[in-house]
Amino acid sequence: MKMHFKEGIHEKNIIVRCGADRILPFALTFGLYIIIYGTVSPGGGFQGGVTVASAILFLYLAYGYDKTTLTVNPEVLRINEAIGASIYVILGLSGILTGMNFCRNWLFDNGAVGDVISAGTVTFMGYTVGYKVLTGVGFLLILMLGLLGPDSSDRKPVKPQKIDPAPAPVVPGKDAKLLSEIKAEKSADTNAEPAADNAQSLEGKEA
Amino acid sequence: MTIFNYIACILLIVLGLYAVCTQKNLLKTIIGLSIIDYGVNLLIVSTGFNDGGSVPIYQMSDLLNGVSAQFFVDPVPQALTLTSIVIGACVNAMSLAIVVMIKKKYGSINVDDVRRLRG
Amino acid sequence: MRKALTILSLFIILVCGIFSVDYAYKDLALTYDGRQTDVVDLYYHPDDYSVNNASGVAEIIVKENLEKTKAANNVAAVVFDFRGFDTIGESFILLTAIAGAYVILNGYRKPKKEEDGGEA
Amino acid sequence: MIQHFPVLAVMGMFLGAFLIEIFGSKNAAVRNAISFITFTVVAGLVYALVKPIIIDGGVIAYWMGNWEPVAGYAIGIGYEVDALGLVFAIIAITAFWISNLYSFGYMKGEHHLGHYYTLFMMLCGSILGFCMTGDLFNMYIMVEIMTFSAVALTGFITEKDGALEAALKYLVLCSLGSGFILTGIALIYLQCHTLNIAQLASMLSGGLTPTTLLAFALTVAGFGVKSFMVPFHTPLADAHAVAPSPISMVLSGVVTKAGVYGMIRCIYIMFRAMDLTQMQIIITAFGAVTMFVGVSMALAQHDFKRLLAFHSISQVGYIITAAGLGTALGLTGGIFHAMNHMLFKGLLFLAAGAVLHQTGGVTNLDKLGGLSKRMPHTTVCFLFGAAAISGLPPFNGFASKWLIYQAAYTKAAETGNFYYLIITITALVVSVMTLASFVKIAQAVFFGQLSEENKDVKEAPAIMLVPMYILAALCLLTGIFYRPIAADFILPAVRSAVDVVKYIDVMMGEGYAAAAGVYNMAVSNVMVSSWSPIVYLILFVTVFIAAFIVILGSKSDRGATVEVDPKNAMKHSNFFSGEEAVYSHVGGSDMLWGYKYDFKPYYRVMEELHSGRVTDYCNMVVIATAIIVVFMFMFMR
Repeated sequence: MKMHFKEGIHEKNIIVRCGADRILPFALTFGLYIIIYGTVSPGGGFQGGVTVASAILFLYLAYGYDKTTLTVNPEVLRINEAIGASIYVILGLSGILTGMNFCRNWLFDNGAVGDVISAGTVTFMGYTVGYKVLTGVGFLLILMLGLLGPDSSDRKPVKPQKIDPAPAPVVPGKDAKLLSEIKAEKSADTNAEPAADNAQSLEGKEA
Repeated sequence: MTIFNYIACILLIVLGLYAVCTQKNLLKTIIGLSIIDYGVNLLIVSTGFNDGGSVPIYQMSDLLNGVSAQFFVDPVPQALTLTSIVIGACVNAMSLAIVVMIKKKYGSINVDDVRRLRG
Repeated sequence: MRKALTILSLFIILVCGIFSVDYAYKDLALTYDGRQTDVVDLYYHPDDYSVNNASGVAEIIVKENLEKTKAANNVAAVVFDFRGFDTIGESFILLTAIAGAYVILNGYRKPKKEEDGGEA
Repeated sequence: MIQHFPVLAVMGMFLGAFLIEIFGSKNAAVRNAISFITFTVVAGLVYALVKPIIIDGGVIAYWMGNWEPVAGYAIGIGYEVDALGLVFAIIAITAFWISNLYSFGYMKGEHHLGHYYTLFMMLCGSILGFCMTGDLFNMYIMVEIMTFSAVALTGFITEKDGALEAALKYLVLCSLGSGFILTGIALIYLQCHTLNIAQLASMLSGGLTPTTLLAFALTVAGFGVKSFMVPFHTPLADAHAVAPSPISMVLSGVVTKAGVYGMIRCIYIMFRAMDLTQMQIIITAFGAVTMFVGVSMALAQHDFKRLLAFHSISQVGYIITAAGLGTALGLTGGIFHAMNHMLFKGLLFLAAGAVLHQTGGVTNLDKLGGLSKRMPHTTVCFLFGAAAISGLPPFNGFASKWLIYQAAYTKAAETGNFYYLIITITALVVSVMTLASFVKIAQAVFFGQLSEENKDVKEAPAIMLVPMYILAALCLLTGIFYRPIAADFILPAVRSAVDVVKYIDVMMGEGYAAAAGVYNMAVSNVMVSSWSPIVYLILFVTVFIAAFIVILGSKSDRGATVEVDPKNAMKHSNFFSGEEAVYSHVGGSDMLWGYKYDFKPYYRVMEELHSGRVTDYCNMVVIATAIIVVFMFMFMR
């Protein structure tokens, strides 16, 4: 089985770029429409959020990974996702603050049926979920696209990766040694990498 | 008609289990998990099906004209399915991430090679 | 041996599953039989429809949705209000899965500008 | 105000997780402060529920969004906190609080620590929500959060050998389990048109139809996967071996208990099937097999944490067996053992983590030895835990295991069924084997010869010792004061598990259960733990056998003739003749090799079963599920 995740996108193709440029605004608008009109028409936060997040894919197809991440900062997306989730929880807690239970729709009586914000917290929860999902799925897409190789314009020769072959399966013979013992002996060497050194270097990386 | 729906759900679930149980390729294992998920989703949606019902949304044009004699299907299973679909997507995301890293580390995604922990 | 047992087990699950869904289809009532509820009529005369002899959760939700939440989309009302707590959990699942994928993939690949990009 | 506490506890935990995600990914002090404050506040909220629920015997019913039942149907999601759920929630939050404290020391210097604490708190929040919820689908959602965060935390140290593999196995098997649970939920909705557990309990009382039978079987199988009973146990052993030690502690102490809790909730309350003899037989059979396979696999292990993992599988077997007996005494023993298992197994994992942390990642028993001279505090804590898990008298393990033996024995005497006698004997033998196995660990890690590489190992830092000492003290205290704890803390939980009518009435309105024709199960209500002489005799014999096995094992080790390699003959000879003594480390893990040699055919089969392939494990899951389904369809209709 061959896997091609070492190869990135070919970004030279002008047709793809023009197409993406044209489709991107429509995709964004459509996604936002689905989020905003979630309470009166088919759709809702999740569906619209995913549609908006697909903009990341268009960006990637047209401009490659590096430009995508420079346009849309993944770190901001990650933090905004947690903020969206917090807002959702706070919307739920607002029910308690108004003297009702958690998740209480205390705003429901504002407007006629069919208005966009008629449904009270349902609407706002939908928007919050949409916000959370568009940031979250966008971040997930960037995370996954990062696994693909460097873009075609500045691709360097890929070094052959080091393969650590798994130990061959051992058939239990006639001797008294159990399979687990053999395994333990084998894994003993690999187990013993010093955690302290590791920790030091990783500390540096984090900061 | 829905009896075929139900039977298809069970078939999908069993098919997914079969894929998970027999396929040596980890990607196919994940595909099997997805198939199980689709089977379950189909089961939940079929649960709320009612022959002749419309989507459980008040359509403004109908309400203003006040004519159509329509009724809704069950909205609850649809809501449950939404949740279940998101969960299925999350399973896919995480398991694919793990498989990608396994491929990097072990150089293979065959289950016969990915068995350092055993015994 | 193992393979035969597995196939047998799958067959058993298949047969039992079909048996039980067949029973469910033939003998169980619909989870929500809305045939008595014309929705346009329900919109204009909600008081004519009583929920006292409801056959399930869905019937009550459909009949009471308009007065209690004023959402035209019943599914949205169920997702965000009646079962809004599930949706909270659902979005947490998404966050958990994304954080998990982030941890397992060891972070996202940095763009080329920051030089040390390297392995994802 | 008190009725808001459960949801505030759960949501507070999640909110803390998000705050760490937002603010704490860079700064360690902020991160630790947020997590410590959140855990403390949530623990306070949970402990505040003890007074109204456990002492006063109340049940908190809380409807999300004020969606109270209309016309006898629960249209919203309800939280229902009874004593059973609260006991498990207290077990969870205690374990997490201690584990969080330990993480400050243990995880220091790892990367992505912000996500570590986020996932850790998501895990805690999901388990709290799982224990407190009264809605079936909400339960499923919480199970899913639990699975994802547990998987991510298992594979957290991706550099570690096998971490990703263990995470994958965990994810695949748990997803299968979740799929089973969700299918069961869909079928239950098809039959009952509702999802509230209290209402389902009243609706499913009138006998099972084929639809609910399949749902029941799949739900039991699904929660079996979540509680890692044999044959679903394989990913747990892998996960423990590679996960960070604080995570191992909560995986074995809390996550498996959540599965057991789901099973108890499902069998005792939702389907009320525990008074059926067939149900008791299948659950105790699975429990007994879990006990035995877990401990026998543990005896053959060479990795410290993997050995402990198999022990935790074995102890979960105890809990499942006790819960499956269907008597009040058995359930008391089971829940008490769940609490105790969290305490002593947490202690053991933390001790293992301290060893791992200080020796630089060595968990192979052959490479360790003699650490008692270097790490005296850890050794003391470990010995406390080992004594507790083996069921030695002053510790808590003895009290709960005693209750379980007594419950099984009483059941055998009551029903006159030979089967329960076998269960009793299995439980006793497993306890003996546990003791033997811990003698082996103590010998291999803390006593015996100090190996060359570990010459300058230091004692663990104080931030890691404090949680261990807390747990050790709790082990001793719950062992000494077991009677008030069993009577005042565990017994209300047992009562609430048996009292279905109250559970339904609190949730759905007074008189609902009577209208639906629900009655409480006929569960024998023997609650006094008396000191029956016959049981005492059995215990004595057991201790004797234990001593015998231990002596035999150690003798055979010492007396074995060693084939001397001619090249190294010098160091084994009596006279060194001026040669410098050459160091050679004597591994301590082969203390029980004679036993293993005698049971070689059994272990060969076990090696085959624990092959490490995901497909094989999935096969086991499918076969076991089919067994449960067939059993249900044949005997329960």
